[in-house]
Amino acid sequence: MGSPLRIVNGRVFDPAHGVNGAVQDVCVRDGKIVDDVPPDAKRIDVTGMVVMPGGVDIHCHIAGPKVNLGRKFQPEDHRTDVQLRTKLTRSGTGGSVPSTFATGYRYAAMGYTTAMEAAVPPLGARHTLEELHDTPVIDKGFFVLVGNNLLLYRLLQEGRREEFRQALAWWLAVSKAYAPKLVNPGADELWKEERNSNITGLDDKIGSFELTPRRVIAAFIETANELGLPHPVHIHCNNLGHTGNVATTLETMRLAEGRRAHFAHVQFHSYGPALGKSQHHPTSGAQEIAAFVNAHPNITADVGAVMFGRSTIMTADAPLAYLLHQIGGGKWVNADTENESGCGIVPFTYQDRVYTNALQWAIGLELFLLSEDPWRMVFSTDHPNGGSFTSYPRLIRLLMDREYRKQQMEQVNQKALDRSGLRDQQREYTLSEIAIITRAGPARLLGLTAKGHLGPGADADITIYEEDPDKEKMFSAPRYVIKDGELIIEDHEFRADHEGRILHVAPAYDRQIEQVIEPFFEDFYTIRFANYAVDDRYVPHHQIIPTGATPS
Amino acid sequence: MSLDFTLRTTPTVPLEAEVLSPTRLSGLSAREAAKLSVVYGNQRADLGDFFEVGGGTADGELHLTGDLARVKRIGAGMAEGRIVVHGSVGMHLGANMTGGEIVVEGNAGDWVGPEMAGGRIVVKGDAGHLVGGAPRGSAIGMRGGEIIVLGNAGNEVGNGMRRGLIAIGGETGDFTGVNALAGTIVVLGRLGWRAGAGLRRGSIVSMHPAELLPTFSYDCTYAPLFLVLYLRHLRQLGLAISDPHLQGPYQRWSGDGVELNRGEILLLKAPAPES
Amino acid sequence: MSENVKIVQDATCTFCGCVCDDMGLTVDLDEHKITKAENACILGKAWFKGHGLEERPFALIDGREASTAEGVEAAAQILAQARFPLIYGLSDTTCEAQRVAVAIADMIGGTIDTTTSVCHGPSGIAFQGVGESTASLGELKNRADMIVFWGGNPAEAHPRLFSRYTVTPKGMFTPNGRKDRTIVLVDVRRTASAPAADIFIRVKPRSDFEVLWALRALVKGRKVDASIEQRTGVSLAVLQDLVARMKTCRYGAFLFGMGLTMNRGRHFNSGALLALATDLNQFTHWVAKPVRGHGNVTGADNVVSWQTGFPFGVNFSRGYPRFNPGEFTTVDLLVRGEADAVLVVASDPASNFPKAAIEQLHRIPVISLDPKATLTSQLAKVAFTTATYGINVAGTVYRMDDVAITLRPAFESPYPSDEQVLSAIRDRVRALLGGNRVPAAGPAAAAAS
Amino acid sequence: MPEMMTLIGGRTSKQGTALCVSKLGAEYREITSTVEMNVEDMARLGLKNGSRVTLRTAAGEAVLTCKGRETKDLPPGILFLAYGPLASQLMAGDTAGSGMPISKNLDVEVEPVPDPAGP
Repeated sequence: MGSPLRIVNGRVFDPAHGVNGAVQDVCVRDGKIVDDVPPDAKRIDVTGMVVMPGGVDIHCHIAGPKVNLGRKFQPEDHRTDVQLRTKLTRSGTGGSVPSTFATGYRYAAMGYTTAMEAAVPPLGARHTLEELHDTPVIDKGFFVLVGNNLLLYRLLQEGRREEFRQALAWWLAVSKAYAPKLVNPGADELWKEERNSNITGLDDKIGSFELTPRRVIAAFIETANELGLPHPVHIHCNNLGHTGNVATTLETMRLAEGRRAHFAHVQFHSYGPALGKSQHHPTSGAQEIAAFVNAHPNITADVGAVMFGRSTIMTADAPLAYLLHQIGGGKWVNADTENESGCGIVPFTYQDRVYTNALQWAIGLELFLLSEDPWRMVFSTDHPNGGSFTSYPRLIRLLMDREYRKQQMEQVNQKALDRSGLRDQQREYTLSEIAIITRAGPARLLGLTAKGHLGPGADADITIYEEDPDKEKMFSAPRYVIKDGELIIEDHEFRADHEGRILHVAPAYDRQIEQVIEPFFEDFYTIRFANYAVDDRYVPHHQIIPTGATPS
Repeated sequence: MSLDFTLRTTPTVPLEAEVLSPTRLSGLSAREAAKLSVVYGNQRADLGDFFEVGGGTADGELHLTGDLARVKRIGAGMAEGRIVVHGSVGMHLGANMTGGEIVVEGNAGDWVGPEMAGGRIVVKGDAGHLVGGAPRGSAIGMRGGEIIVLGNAGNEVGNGMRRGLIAIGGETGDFTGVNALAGTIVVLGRLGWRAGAGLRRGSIVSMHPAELLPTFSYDCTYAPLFLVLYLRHLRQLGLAISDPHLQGPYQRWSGDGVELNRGEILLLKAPAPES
Repeated sequence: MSENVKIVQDATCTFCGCVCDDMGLTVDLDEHKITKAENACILGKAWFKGHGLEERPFALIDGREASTAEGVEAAAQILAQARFPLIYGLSDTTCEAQRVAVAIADMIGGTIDTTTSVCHGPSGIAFQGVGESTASLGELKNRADMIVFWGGNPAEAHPRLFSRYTVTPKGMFTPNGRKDRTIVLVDVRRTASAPAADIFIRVKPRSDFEVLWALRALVKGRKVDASIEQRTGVSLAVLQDLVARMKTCRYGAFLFGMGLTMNRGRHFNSGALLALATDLNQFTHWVAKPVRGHGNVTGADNVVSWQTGFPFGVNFSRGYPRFNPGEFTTVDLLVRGEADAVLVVASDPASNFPKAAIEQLHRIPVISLDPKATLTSQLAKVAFTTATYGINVAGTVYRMDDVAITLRPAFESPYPSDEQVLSAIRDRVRALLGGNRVPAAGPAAAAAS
Repeated sequence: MPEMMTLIGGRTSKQGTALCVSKLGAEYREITSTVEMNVEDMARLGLKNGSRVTLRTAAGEAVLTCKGRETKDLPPGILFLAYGPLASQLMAGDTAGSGMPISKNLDVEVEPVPDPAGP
């Protein structure tokens, strides 16, 4: 926890409290932000530096079965980017899918102190928690995949909504997840059972089930809100990556009907119809998506920006990964999880001269620049799908530095720029807005009341940057990083190792529901019902985030 | 005059000495060179702990003497100059090399010229596995330059090769030219099994009959001109190229059928037995 | 048999990679042994019955009895002083122990390798080259209507792979179980698994690659010469029939064994099969899975991968992980006489490695952790007796399909767990080195493996 | 007069159950020192169940006890031996950059050990 600490003379950016660069002290005690500390408390003078809450990543892929396949799969991507062992810290490897230790240390070294793994099948929860345990410094949790769950489909198909709600609560609780996640709802049945086909619209029939994506998504949004979850539901829409998918995305957003719903990596879902002959040359749909989000306070999103260079497509959207494999050739991983999910992995490089890649890059920037409420259109690259989290500082510079953005725009495929609205955007993000989209906003959307701000009672996760006209440089290497009140990085060097907490929910559920679930296990799972729930040994350091209304 | 390194203490565990490269040593005196770091097992050591360093300021030529079979990464990343090894060397000789020349009088370990992009390596003895081969997980092997082995070589010669020339005076192990995209591999001795598996483009040449994969198909018998030029060049480099090799003709087999089918294996047609 | 009996339901068998978690164990707590193992196969029964408590010294140092603490001190001294130490085995212990083993290798700048390098290591290399379409075993139970077993003998090595996961179980889209499936077995000899198959294809030894390559060509609609039969012993007609069935099934699965990996062609044999499965996805859904041998070898792959980025054969001597099979794998490090100390955890290389590797084990200090005496523990300088995972020790293991399962131990053992011994060694080595050994040299040369 | 045959190394369930008892026990030793051979090959070589044969590879040699198998189970020219200390004697150490030594389909020279009793 560290001794009491007073950080003096810093320019503080704490948007949650309307503090916008005011020079004031920040006091820390017992791992929390406090009003004051005794005069003899340790002082750090950060005159002229920028003080912000630790960064919060609302959507990334850093741990679990799919991520580990992505690691094993790509030795060639690790060997040229290594993390050296120090007396204090473990070694590791980087590339687009870093080892667990490299992941934790690199997030911390960038001033991020919380990250959410965005797609884990319940059957992979135990594995994911083991990896997160080996991911140092940061606090972390995961979203559990429920949008292709066959028992939930059965209950929904038979109109057993109360049992559906109980079962969803059960699944969140026994997997120690943070939030429910939907990925290309309905697609897994077509992928696994109907010769690798895919969902094309909200009203497609889901394989042998009398269900459609429309019905499934609406049910999850409604039920997740009833459960009073801190982050009700995290949605990866159908038709990701497909030309003209903006229509599907808007239709899906409308299904929320005023209820809270978060839409993931909307850049990948903002493609307009093709102009002219080539089906492969979509236009930008950023305007429509941004306009809809701006006008609907119940809708929140992260951008999933694309950054040029090496990435790894790593997704529960198996048909999408196969499509990219067919386009690019090269190696491909598919991994089906019984009754729960699919998964696909493909190494991928975004090239600035390629029309589609340049358009994706432009759409990501457009979405940020068109957003009127930074609290609801937050920062992400869907690491590593749109680009590595280590490219965040460059993305921040693209948002804050119009001149730099112009230079970069000259490098990319101009035809693609013509089909986007990026050239019209003169906006530059302020430090306060950056603090919102990278910390305060994600924390608020996740319902993490003790994160993303520097008010009394907040977790003492603090990042201190040296001002620099080059914002990429500034945000790449903070001078100090404090986690739970402990000075982890000082003068850009690790001073201590730290094990962060697992953040998860534990919604109450009626034990009777197990009478419904257990028989399904006997019939269709290959692991015993009694061995399925994850016990507390897998979360030695954890924090349960309370849920509101619990099912009656 | 050249810098001379004579092995004084034989390493008992692997010694990684990428500093043994004209590029790294240029302008250094013998004394300065002896102070350079090498990795001995899991600890740092000085080049001078293992080598007697003589000669004058480097003129771009190094002479290494002794049994260097446990010394890895000699000439790694070298861009110019010359290394002559009077003895045998360990793994990763000339890794990522872009220019210059390495001559080994003895044998070389596995991974000769991994990810090599230019320059020339000549091994007068035998070479190990994966000569000019891609590292695991990568589809990209040798991208340019020449590797000449007068003796035998092991498996996966030219795995994932993209450009350049590999010539083996003796025999090769299995999967010669596996997954190659381009480039030329000439083998004077016999090819091991499954030569050209996954071959996209490029040429694999052998002076002996070989049993090929079911996905290679016979095209014709002819005397390709490009080969004559290559063989003349190789003869100058000390490879035992005979007149029948130059005359041909060669049977051309195209493959790999599971890939683009645009690669070729050329087998010297044995002269009809006199009756 | 005493009255003092305990029943453990839903316990997990860790004998093989099937990791069946439906065991009903009857434990005699006075005799310290398991008297009944409900649902266990012949191997599982032997596993549970064969691991009662044995009277063995806690540790042996140079053959003389010692305490665990004395063993830890001796082991730590060896590892702290070694210049090219190796940690090997790990496939029959918990992930919790495996995590500590990797930590030690990192701390001392050694090499970590697992039994994967001598079982499905080549399949791991193939996976890195071509990828893999795979699935959890429940998908095979629920969906697979065609299953091809290649180069393996599950009837003898993984008996319940047939009955619990693949051939006979009834699933969601396979309500009639066996009747809903076409089962094919490919091998060089007619094994005990043959009777389970509808179609048995005998290939000539060393021709699996040619058969797989011909199948790939046929799937892609390319022509294959009838001479394939001379080379492989399999006629073109048989191959064409197989391809027709594979293209038209609904959900197909390959399950392959070490007949491919331990055979001439090694990773290219596995790679050909993985590529064939990928090719078939143009037509219908296909997956392929290596059938893993040891109870937690899959956990070892996962732990080493998430901690280092690489699955096995990982060297830390330069201060960061490097992967290179053939350079940093156990058989090679021993045969070339490079490893100068070896810590063997729950494995017995002295009884099944190539002669030249075993000879090196006799030359260098060996530390062994094992519940039982083995040829390796007999030649070890320091030999620890440890408790048996799954029977005495709790923790996590991974099934061959990467599904993690928590163990339910049956009874207490007086011996420490592998995790406890390794943790003590790690702490002592850290004290001796004053923290992690600082890197020997920067990543100047990181680019080359 | 020695003959060349192909040796397949492998595992058996008997071996699996035996090693749960002890890898140093008599049963395990017996299983890992018995080579299975086609009955016609045995007859031709004048071998009976229990006869001793020497197997030789480039790597080394081992003396084992034979056990006959019918042609439908084990074709002529093929031998099967469970992994263990004796199989190790016949395995070469080169892994060809893979980490894996070859233990299946080894070329072996088979030579009967003269029966002291003699015919």
